[in-house]
Amino acid sequence: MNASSGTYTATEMMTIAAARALTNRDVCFVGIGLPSAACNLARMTHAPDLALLYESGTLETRPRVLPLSIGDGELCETALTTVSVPEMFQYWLQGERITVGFLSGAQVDRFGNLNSTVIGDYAAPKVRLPGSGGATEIATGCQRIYLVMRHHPRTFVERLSFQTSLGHGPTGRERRALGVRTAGPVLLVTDLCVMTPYAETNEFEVVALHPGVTREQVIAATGWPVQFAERVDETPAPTSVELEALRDLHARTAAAHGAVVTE
Amino acid sequence: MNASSGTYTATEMMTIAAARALTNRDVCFVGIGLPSAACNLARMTHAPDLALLYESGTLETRPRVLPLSIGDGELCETALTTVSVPEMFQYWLQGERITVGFLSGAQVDRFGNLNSTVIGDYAAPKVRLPGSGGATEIATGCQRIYLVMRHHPRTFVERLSFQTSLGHGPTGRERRALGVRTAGPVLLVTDLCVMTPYAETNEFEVVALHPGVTREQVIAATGWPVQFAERVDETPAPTSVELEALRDLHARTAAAHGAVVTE
Amino acid sequence: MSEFVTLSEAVSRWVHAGDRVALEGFTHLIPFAAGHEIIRQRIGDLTLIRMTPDLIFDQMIGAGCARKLIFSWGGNPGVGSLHRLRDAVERQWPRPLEIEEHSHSAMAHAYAAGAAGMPAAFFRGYRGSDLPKVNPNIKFIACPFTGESLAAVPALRPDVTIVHAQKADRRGNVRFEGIIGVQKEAVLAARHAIVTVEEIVDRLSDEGSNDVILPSWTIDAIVVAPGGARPSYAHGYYQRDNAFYVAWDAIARDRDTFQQWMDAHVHSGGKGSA
Amino acid sequence: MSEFVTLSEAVSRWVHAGDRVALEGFTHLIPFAAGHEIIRQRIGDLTLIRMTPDLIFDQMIGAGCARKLIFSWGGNPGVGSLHRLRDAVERQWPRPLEIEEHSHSAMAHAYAAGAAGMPAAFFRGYRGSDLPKVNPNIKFIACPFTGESLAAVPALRPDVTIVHAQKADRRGNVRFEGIIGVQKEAVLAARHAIVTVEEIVDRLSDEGSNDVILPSWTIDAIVVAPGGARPSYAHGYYQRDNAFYVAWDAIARDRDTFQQWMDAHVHSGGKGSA
Repeated sequence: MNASSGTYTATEMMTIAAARALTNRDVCFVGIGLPSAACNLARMTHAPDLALLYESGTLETRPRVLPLSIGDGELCETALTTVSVPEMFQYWLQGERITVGFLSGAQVDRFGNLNSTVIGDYAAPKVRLPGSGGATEIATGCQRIYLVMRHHPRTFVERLSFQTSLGHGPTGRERRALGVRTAGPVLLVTDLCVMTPYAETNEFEVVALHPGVTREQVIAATGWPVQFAERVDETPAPTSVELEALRDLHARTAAAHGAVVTE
Repeated sequence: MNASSGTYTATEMMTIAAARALTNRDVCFVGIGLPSAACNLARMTHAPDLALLYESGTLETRPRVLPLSIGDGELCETALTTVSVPEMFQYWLQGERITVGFLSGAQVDRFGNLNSTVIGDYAAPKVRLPGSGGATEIATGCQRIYLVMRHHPRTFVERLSFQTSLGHGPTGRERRALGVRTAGPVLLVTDLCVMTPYAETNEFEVVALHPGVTREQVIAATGWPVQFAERVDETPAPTSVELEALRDLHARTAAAHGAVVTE
Repeated sequence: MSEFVTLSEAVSRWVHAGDRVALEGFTHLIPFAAGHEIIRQRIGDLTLIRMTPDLIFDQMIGAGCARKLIFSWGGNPGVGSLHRLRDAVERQWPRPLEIEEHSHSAMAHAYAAGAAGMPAAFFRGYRGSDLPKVNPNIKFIACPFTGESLAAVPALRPDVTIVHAQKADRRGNVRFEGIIGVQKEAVLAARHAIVTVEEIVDRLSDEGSNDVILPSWTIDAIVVAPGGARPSYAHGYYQRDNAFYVAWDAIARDRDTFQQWMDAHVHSGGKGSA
Repeated sequence: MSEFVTLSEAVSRWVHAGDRVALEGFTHLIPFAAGHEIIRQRIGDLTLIRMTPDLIFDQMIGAGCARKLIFSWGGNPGVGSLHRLRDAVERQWPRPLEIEEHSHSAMAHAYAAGAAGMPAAFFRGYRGSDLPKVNPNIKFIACPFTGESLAAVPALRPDVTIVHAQKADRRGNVRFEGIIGVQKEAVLAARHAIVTVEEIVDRLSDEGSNDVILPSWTIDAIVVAPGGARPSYAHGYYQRDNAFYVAWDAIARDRDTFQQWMDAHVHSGGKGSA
């Protein structure tokens, strides 16, 4: 997935597009991996006051390098303070103090529901995935959910093997029926495009293609008959400021961890 | 209530008799006033490792003077650590980490039930008392309850105006019926005598009279037809070590608070 | 994000007649200055919420601010009664006072449930107590696993919580030290929060700490109010004025001496800031 | 009261075949040394409990210690899969592994409920998730005040909890610093608790602090085990060995390389103490 488009990679475009969605006033519950890169990039560029919380209990952390795990020492050392994990889930997440939850998963469907549990049958799985972690309650406890995932037909699926975390539900209408007051997934950024839910159906549709990406590429990489919005924009290409900040962050991270870091 | 019996007062005898019930291995939830004096006296004499917890969140506190309130700075400054009030009630009291809860009240009945809420009708009280505070859950959450109260017919009553805290219940048999696993009140120390519940009925009966106190005094000071155990001992008089420690404690306390301190 | 404002502005913007107002601080850090400002602004019909009403609610109740009181222990610690509270309950002076009475454990759980976004708190409580007979907000549920009967009370969700803390930093984050009580929960449970502080500092704590800190985005207003917890105390700043707690007994016992004291010490004081 | 003992004695006295054993530490302070000692003593049929199984449970599961796993996220953080866990679930090697799967929020609430002496935890969770369909220990109750459906899970009550901390004092009190995770709750929820520590100190903290400390009387055994959290880390002592986490992927992917590694690094090591 290093298909370079000019002077930046598709992954860089994805991370930068995701970072742009965050504002200086957001309080963000950060997942490890792609979300972590996007959130810290936002903090290091246009949103210096963005408050980042990791489920390890670090409140308003400002890591200088990306953590390998959700509980790296760097997160605690640069935090406003560190609370216990029960407090994090009780007062901060369930207390609905978080404006944005950033999630990813092994599978997503057209309504933004996520699977991070198993591929195949639960009792006799083909692939046993890590499981929910914080995702199940992040998906319902944060005011809004942003999704970041690489586009692939095995990932963007017609039907999830297992619904770990609620998006808009199997028919797109389950949140209200379940009494969930939060908005759920309102943004899905991939390495090909930006998607948002169509208001009437809550089905994710393409609203912007990254520079150089064609509709056909998106259709081929999506496991359901993907819809395009009436107007499809082109994602603005990364600025040199964004690219430099992201590359510096990755370089510092690689130096600090002394090893390859998967993203 | 300063009826001196030889070289010590009835209140001193009561405090010292109560202190003796505590062991070096106890973890004690301390109420303010009489319990606080008894607990700290025990810690300063025969039970130096006695762990004292106050509901303000101070764990294993070692005050040099008696606190006026349950949240005095002295309690925090001399504690192993100080936790939040919700944590104190959740993990420490409800978690059944406490071996002894020391309680007092405005009224007690023969089964060790306590009233600290109202005298008279709840909706139109003759006297509005402070209320439960921690007592209601201390009474059921600690492994054992020790009571310390001054003996008086208006205090030791046939029938409580209001049952704030469960002793052995209105018939002496309610704890088990309510699913309460802890022992409840097993000791009642007054300025006249020591009482424990009779095994078959859970009614408090006199097991020891303080030196110089007669059965008639106890009968006159008790609002129900008080029972005496088959064998009634004499409470050992305060030792000079006990008396000196208690008086030093009170002198330090008076000096520190710069004012009279009710006990 | 918190704003730095005067006490007078904080109270007039965020405390309104009829509100549910919590003033917390467990013996320690009781927000007296803020309570006095509410009295001076004559904000009435309040539902006052506090585990231990203490002198501050005795004063506010005596001044007629309160329509209802939610509490769990209403005494003058180590001294005796709160006479203004008793006068309101026993003789409806200066106005009738509705009370909703709990145990400490229930109040602590109810604040924690409010902070945690729960509709109610569930705990092992009220067994064998008469309190559930007089408080319809105490219910019982059966544990779905063991069948055990467990107490339930509604989460506390104040319209505004007011607390006092030692320090704020320049970004509006606040640190609590010493006996921290239920302040964090009371702030996080509320729709709005006012924090009075002893001082503003550059740095709240050491790197990598587990200190008790509330971020700026959980607070509406920060007011610099040195001594704002007197006659209670602020760990690291000043001691509890125990003599005043003892003296209050005589002041509050009588309606006239109470009103004279209030005129001299509250109504005449604090214009614009503490 | 806690006793100071060797790791070998602590494990042989307090960990028994068939026990429910929690080893907590959220990325930070993972009690690897103690887990290795359990493997060396070949204690089997355990129900292993841990929010994030991590490498330590991958090793214990691969070594055949576990009959059942209670968990909420079973991956190698930042790297990928736990191959021994997957081999046990997908191919029953070295023995079948029953799993009870939760979300982090549920596990955190369940430990807190255990610490609080509750039979169950009640929280706003599992809405719209398939997990309740595959885990009969997830139920729902109606809030007695609002009617809202709330999730319930049984409290976690391990027979023994093992955690690693930075410091104990000579009286056997223990302090945790940095990312404190769910360790306090896991210890307080358990019937017995073993704490391995980096060192013994004279004084745990400053006077009047709110530091995270467990008193001696909540702990059974304290074991001095410097480096006992490696390859995870101990805030203030040593860093996480990220390179080993990455290297583990290749070691654990294959049964033979796994067994060779275990023989060389676990079975040959640690006699009597860490």
